[in-house]
Amino acid sequence: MSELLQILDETGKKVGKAPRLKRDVLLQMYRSIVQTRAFDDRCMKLQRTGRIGFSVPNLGIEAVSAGAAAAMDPSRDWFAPYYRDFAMLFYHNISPEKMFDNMFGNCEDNAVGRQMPVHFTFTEPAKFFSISSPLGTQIPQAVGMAMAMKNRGEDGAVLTTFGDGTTSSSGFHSGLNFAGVYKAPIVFLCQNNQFAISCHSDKQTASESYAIKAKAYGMPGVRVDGNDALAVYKAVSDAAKRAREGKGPTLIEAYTFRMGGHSTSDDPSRYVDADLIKKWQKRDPLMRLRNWLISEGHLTDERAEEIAEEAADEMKNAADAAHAKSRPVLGTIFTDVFEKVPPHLEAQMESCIKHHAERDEAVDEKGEFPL
Amino acid sequence: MSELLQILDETGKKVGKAPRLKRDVLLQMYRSIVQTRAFDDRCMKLQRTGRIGFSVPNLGIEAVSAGAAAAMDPSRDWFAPYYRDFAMLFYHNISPEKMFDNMFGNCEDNAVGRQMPVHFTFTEPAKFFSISSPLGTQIPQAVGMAMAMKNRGEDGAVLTTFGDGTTSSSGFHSGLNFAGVYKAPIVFLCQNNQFAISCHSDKQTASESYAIKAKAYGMPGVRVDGNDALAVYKAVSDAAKRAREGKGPTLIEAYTFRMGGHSTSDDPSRYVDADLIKKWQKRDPLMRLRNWLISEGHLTDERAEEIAEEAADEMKNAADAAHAKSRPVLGTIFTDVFEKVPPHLEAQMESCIKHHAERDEAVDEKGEFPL
Amino acid sequence: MTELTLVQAVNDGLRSIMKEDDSVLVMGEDVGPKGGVFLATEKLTDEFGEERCFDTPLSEDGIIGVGVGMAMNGMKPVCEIQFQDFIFPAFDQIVSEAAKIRYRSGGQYTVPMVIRTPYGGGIKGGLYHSQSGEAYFAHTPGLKVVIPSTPYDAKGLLIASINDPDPVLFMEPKALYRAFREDVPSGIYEVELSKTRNVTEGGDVAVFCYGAMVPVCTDAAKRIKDSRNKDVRVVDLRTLMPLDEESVLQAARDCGRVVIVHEAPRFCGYGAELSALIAERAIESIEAPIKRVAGFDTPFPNTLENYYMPDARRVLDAIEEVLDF
Amino acid sequence: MTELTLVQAVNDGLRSIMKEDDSVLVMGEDVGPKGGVFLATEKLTDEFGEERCFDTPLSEDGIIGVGVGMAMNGMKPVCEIQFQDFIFPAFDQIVSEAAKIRYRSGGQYTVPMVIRTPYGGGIKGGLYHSQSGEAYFAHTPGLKVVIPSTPYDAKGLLIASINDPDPVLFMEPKALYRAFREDVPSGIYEVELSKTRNVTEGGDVAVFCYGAMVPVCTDAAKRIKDSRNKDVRVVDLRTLMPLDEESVLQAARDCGRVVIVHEAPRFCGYGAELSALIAERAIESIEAPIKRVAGFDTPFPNTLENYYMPDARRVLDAIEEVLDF
Ligand SMILES: Cc1ncc(C[n+]2csc(CCOP(=O)(O)OP(=O)(O)O)c2C)c(N)n1
Ligand SMILES: Cc1ncc(C[n+]2csc(CCOP(=O)(O)OP(=O)(O)O)c2C)c(N)n1
Ligand SMILES: [Mg+2]
Ligand SMILES: [Mg+2]
Repeated sequence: MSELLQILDETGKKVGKAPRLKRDVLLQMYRSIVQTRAFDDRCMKLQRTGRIGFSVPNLGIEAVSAGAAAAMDPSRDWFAPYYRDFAMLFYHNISPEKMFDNMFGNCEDNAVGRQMPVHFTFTEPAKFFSISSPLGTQIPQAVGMAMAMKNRGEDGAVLTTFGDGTTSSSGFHSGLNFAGVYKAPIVFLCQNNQFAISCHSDKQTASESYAIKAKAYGMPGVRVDGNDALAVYKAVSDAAKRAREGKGPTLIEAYTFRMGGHSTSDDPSRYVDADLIKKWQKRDPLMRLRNWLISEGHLTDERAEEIAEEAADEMKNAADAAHAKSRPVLGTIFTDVFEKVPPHLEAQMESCIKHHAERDEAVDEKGEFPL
Repeated sequence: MSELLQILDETGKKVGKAPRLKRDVLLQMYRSIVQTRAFDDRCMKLQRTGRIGFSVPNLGIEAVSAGAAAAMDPSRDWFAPYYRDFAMLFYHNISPEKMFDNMFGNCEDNAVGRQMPVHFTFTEPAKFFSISSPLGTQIPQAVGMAMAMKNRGEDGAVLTTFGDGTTSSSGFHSGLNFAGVYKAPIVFLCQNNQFAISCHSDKQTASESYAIKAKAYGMPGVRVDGNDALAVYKAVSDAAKRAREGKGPTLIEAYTFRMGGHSTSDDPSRYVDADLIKKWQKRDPLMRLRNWLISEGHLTDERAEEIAEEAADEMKNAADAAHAKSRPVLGTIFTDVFEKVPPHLEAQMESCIKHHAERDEAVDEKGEFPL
Repeated sequence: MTELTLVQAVNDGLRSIMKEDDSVLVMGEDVGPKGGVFLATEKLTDEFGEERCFDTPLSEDGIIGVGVGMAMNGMKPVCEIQFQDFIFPAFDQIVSEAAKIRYRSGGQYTVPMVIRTPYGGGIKGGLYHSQSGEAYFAHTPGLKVVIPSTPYDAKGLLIASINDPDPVLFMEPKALYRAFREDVPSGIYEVELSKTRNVTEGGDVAVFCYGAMVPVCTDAAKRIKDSRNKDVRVVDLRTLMPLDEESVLQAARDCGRVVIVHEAPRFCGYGAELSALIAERAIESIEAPIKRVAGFDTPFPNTLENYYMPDARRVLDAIEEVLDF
Repeated sequence: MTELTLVQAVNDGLRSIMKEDDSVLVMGEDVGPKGGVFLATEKLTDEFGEERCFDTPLSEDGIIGVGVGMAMNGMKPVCEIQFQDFIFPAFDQIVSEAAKIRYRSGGQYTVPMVIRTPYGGGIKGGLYHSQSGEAYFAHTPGLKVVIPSTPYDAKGLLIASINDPDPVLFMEPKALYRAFREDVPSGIYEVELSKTRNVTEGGDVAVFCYGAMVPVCTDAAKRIKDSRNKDVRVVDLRTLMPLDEESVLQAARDCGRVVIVHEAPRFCGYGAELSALIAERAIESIEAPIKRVAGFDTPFPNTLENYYMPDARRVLDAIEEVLDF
C-alpha cells in the first residue's frame, strides 16, 4: 500500500513503463505546467501590488493536475476540481483571460464577481464544476454527477480532486462511501501535498497513507508520485478506464509537496522546515518532465524557453485584459439567486440601485485577505 | 481481516482460548442477557397495549452488549452507548425501574420525560452518557471524553457503540480520525446486525467488512462473532488494555443479526428473508453461553430457569412501579435549557402554567410511533 | 379523483411525476422496498425499479451531496430525509451548496432538486422526531421552502416543486399525514408556489399559519365565530420562501389585527419575519400588538408535547387578546 | 492596561484564562504554531504546550463533537471554527448536541464549551468568507450567542463565556479585528452576558445593532446629530441569546422610533426577532414603521461587497425615514 507508482525518477530518467502518449499530449501536459508557473508569477505580482486579494500558489504540485487532466476526455467527462488545480484548466484550454476575469471578479467573470479569486467555473470548452470554498463538498456532488451518467447509460466519468486535509471532511467519507455502494464511474484524486494550511499530514490522520483509506469503501487505492506527470497520468487513466467499464471508483493519492505558502497571504516559514523545502526542490515536477521530453527528442532547450516566454506573455496579456474590464453591474447582486428574480429581490434591487445612483458612497477598498 | 474471532461455537463448545473470568462475572454476563430478553418482552406487551410508544428489540444481539460491558470498569471508564445496548446497562446494575421510568417518560425519568423511550442517561452507578437520536454524534463526543481523561493523566477508557448503518455517518469518520491522531483511550464497538432499519449492509458500504475501516484511521480493526459473549469480551478487553496503556484506539466489529424488527413498530417481513432468520436462530447467543456455562459447571438448568423467572418478575415489577408514577410537572418544559432559567423562559413558564391551570385542554394522547 | 390522505397524496404525486419524467428519481434511507418509514414512497421501487427509487447509506450529507450532483447533471432527484430533525448533518450541503450553486456559477450550474422531509410534533417523538426547522432554511437565500397542509395541496405543491428549476425544501407536517382524506385529482397538476391560500375569509383578525397549525387555527376561528361572531381570515402560507408578501400585507391591512402561529420555537422563528414585515410595511393599519403563538423556546419535550405545541385554545386566547386590545 | 486591537484582546483573554484555569484548552484548524489565520491564538502553543492549544484535522464536525465530549468530562474547550461560513458541517453537533445535552439528560451531562468564530464581511471574502449566521443559532434553544464590538468587551465577554456553564457561540466581527485599539485591563475580568450597552444616549430613535455594525450605526448617529440635532440611542446588543429583552423594549418605548441593523440577510434575520418583540410588547409606544437595514436576501457577493453591506448612509436614510414618518 505504501508502494509508490513512479515512471520518471527525480532526474527525469524512465524507471517504469511509460504510457504510450502522443507527442501533442505530452507537450500539452508540459505546457500546462509552464502556464501554471507563469500564472502563479503573475498572480503573485498582482497580489503584491494590491490588484487582486488572493491566490493559491501551485508551485510543486503542477504535475498532479497536468497528468490527471491528460487522462480525461472533456467530450464526455466532467471535472469537479478544487482550487489548487490550475494546470488542469490550462491543459483543457480554458482561457487564461477568463481565469483572470475570476481573479479580478470583473463583469466577465463566469462567477460574476461573486466568488473569491481561484474559484473558477466553466462549462466550455470543458465541464469544470464551480469550485466551492467549503472543503470536500464537491466529493459527494461529483459522485452524483457520475451516478447521473451511469443512470442514463453514458460512458463518461468524473474526476474529482481534493487536498490531503480534505480527506478528514464529511464529504470525503460520504462521497467515497456512496461511490463504492453504487459503483459510480468516478476517479477520486487526493493531492497529498503534506499540508493543510499549516497543519502537517501527521495531524490530519494516523492512517499509514491516504490511498489506504480506499479500503474503507471497497475500492482500489493507488499511491503515485505526484511530481511525476506520467505516473499520475497512468494512474488516473487506468482508473478512468475502470470507471467507464462499470467497475466502479478508484482512490488515487498523489504524493507531492506544496513548495509555496498555502496562499499569497501565508508565510510558511512559521511552520515548514527549511530542509524539507530543499529536499523537494530536487524533485521539481517541471524539470523532471522537461528532461525526459528532451531525452526522448520531443523537446529542445530552445523550444522550452520559447514555451516559457509564450506563457509569460500570455499571462501578462490576459491579466492586463481582465484588469481593464469593469466590475459587474449592481443588479448582479440580485440575479441568479433563483432562476427568476422574485418580488422581494426586485424591490431590494431597485432600492439598492436608486440609493447608489443618488450618492455613491460605497468605496471599493482593497481586499486584504488573511489566509 | 475477514477472520472472525470466536471462542464458543454455535452449540456453546469452546473452540478458542477462553478468557479467565470469575464465575460472578460470567453469571452477570449471562443474567444481563436474560434480563434484556425479559425487558424486551415486557416492552413488547406495553407497546401492544398502548402504554409505551416505542422500543427497540434487542433479540439476537445481546451478547455484544453483555460481553463488552464485562470488559469495562465503571469505576474509571465511561460508556457512550447507542440505543440497542440494553444488556450493557443491566450488566452494570442500572436499575430496571429507572430504565422503565424512561420508557414511560415519567417524573422520575432521568431524561425528565423529554426524550423518547430507550434514550437512557445515567451517571450512577456507571457513566452511561445520554443516548441521542441523531446517529453517530456520540462517536466524536466519546473521543472527547477519552481525550479529557488522557489530558488529566487518568487511566480510564471510553467504550462507545453504534450500529453498522452508523458507520456511514459523519460522526464515525470524524470520531475515528481524531481518535487515531490523538491516540485517544477509546474502544469503538460496531454492532453489525446487518441492517439499518430496512437497509441491508450491502447498501451501506462496499467495504469488505466494517473492521477493515480501521485502516483508514491507523488503528487496529478486529472482527468478532457478536453472538459469542466471550469473544466479544476478549476483543473489548484487549482493546481497553491497549487504550489504558496509551497505545490508542481500536475498532471492533461484532458480527451479529437483529432477530426482531428495527423497533416495536417495524415489520421486518417486508424486507428480511425468512431463511436468514432461521439460519440465525441456530446461533442464539443466550443458548450458546448457557450451554457452555452448564458444561463448565457454572450453571444448572434449574438455576437458569430461576434466573429467567427472577428477571421476568423484576421487569414486571419495575414496569408496574414506573407506570404508576405521574408525568413530569409542567415547569420541566422550561428547566435545563440553561443552567439558570433566563427571563424569557420564566415568562413562558408562567404563562404556560397559568394557561393550563385555568383550563386543561391539552389531552395526553397515545403516541403511535411510526418507526 | 380519489380520496387520499396527505401521505398518500405525496405518494401519488411522486408516482405521477415519475411516470411522466424519466429524470425524476427518489432516494433516501428506507425509501426502497420498505417504502419509507411513513410509507410516502410505498411501491415506487416495485413500479420504477431500483434505478429510480433507491435506498442509501445512512448519511444525510451523502444523500443531499449526491442529490446535488445528480441535479446538476440532468436529473431531478427527490431526496428524502427521514425526519427533519436529521437534516442537520446535511446542513452544509443544503445552505452552502444547493442554495448557492446557481449564484456562484452565474447560472452555469443549477440544482433542480427537492428535499422532502416530515416535520413537526404529534407523534410523541421527543426532542429529535418533532422539530420544525423552517426558519433555518427560510433565512437561506437560494432555497425555496414549501409546506402543504392538505392532501390536494401536498400533491400539487410537490409536483410544482419538482418541476421548479431551483432547490426546494418540501416539509411535510407528519401530524397531518393520516389526519383526514380529501379528493385528489389523478395525474399531473400543479399548485403554484409563492401563493397563499385563504382557508377562511374574514376581516376582523388575520391569522397566519402553515402545515399542521392550519387545522388548529381553523378550529380557533370557528370557535371565535361561534362565541363572538368575529370573522377570522386564516391564511395558509404554503410557500415560506419566496413568500407571497403582498397577500400577507393585504390581510394584515384588511384586518388590522394579527396573530401568527407556528410550532417552532418563537425566538427568531418564522413568525418573527411575518411580524417584522408587517411592522415595517403595514404598521399604520395595525390596531393591536402583533401576537405570536409558537412553540416555547426550549427543545421539544416528549411526555408533555401536547402542552408544548400550540393548540386551538392558545390560538383562541391570542385572537381574543388582539380583539380586546 | 494596554492598548489592544479586538483580535489581540481575544488573544489576551484566552491567555489570561488559560493561566488561571487548567481545564481551559484551545483547539481548531491552524490554531497551534501558526496561531490561527487571524492570529487570535498566537503563541498559545508556545506558552501552554500542545496539550492545551492544538491543531486538529480538517473536520468541523470533529472539532465540535470532540469539544462537546471534553466539556462533558471536566474540560472547558474553546473550539475555533476558522470562518463562520465553515461551521455548517458542525451544525448537527451544535444544534442537536451541544445545545440539547443538558435538557435531554436532565442536567446529568452539561457542555461548558465556547465556539469562537470570525464572522461577517469586510475582507473581500465573497460568499464563503463573509457570512453572518447568528440567526441560525439564536433560534436554537440551549445555545448562547455572544458578539462583541470592542476590544474591552471582546476580552470580558470571552472570559464570561468560557466561565459560563452552558455552550456559547462567540462570534467575532472580523472587520473590527484590527480596526482600532482600546485600553484593555490585564488579567481576568468579565463583562456580564445578557446585558446590552448603550453606545450613545438618546431619546429620538433607538438603533439596535451588534458587532461590526456598531461603529457604522454610531457614525450614522453622529451624522444625524450634526445635521438635524436628533439624539439616537445606539444599543449594542452584545448577547443575542438570551437577549436582554427589557433593555430593548425600554429603548423602543423611550424613543418610539426604531431602526435595526445587521449584515445578515433581512429575511428571517435576527432583526426580525427584535422587530417582532417590539411589535408584540411595545407597539403602543411605536410611532413609525420599524425599519430594518440588513444585508440583501442574496448570498454575499465579492466584488460588490461594499454595496451589499449596510453602511452609515443606509442607516442614516432609515433614521431619517422613521423621523419623518
Ligand atoms: C469546511 C472548511 N473548513 C476550513 C476551511 C479553511 N481552509 C481553506 S484551505 C484549508 C486547507 C486545505 O488543505 P488541503 O485539503 O490539504 O488542500 P491544500 O490547500 O493543501 O491544497 C483550510 C483549512 C475551508 N475552506 N472549508
Ligand atoms: C442522523 C440520523 N439519520 C437517520 C436516523 C433514523 N434512524 C434511526 S435508527 C436507523 C438505523 C440505524 O441502523 P444501525 O446504525 O445499523 O443500528 P441498528 O438499528 O441496526 O442497531 C435510522 C436510519 C437517525 N436516528 N439519525
Ligand atoms: Mg494539502
Ligand atoms: Mg444495524
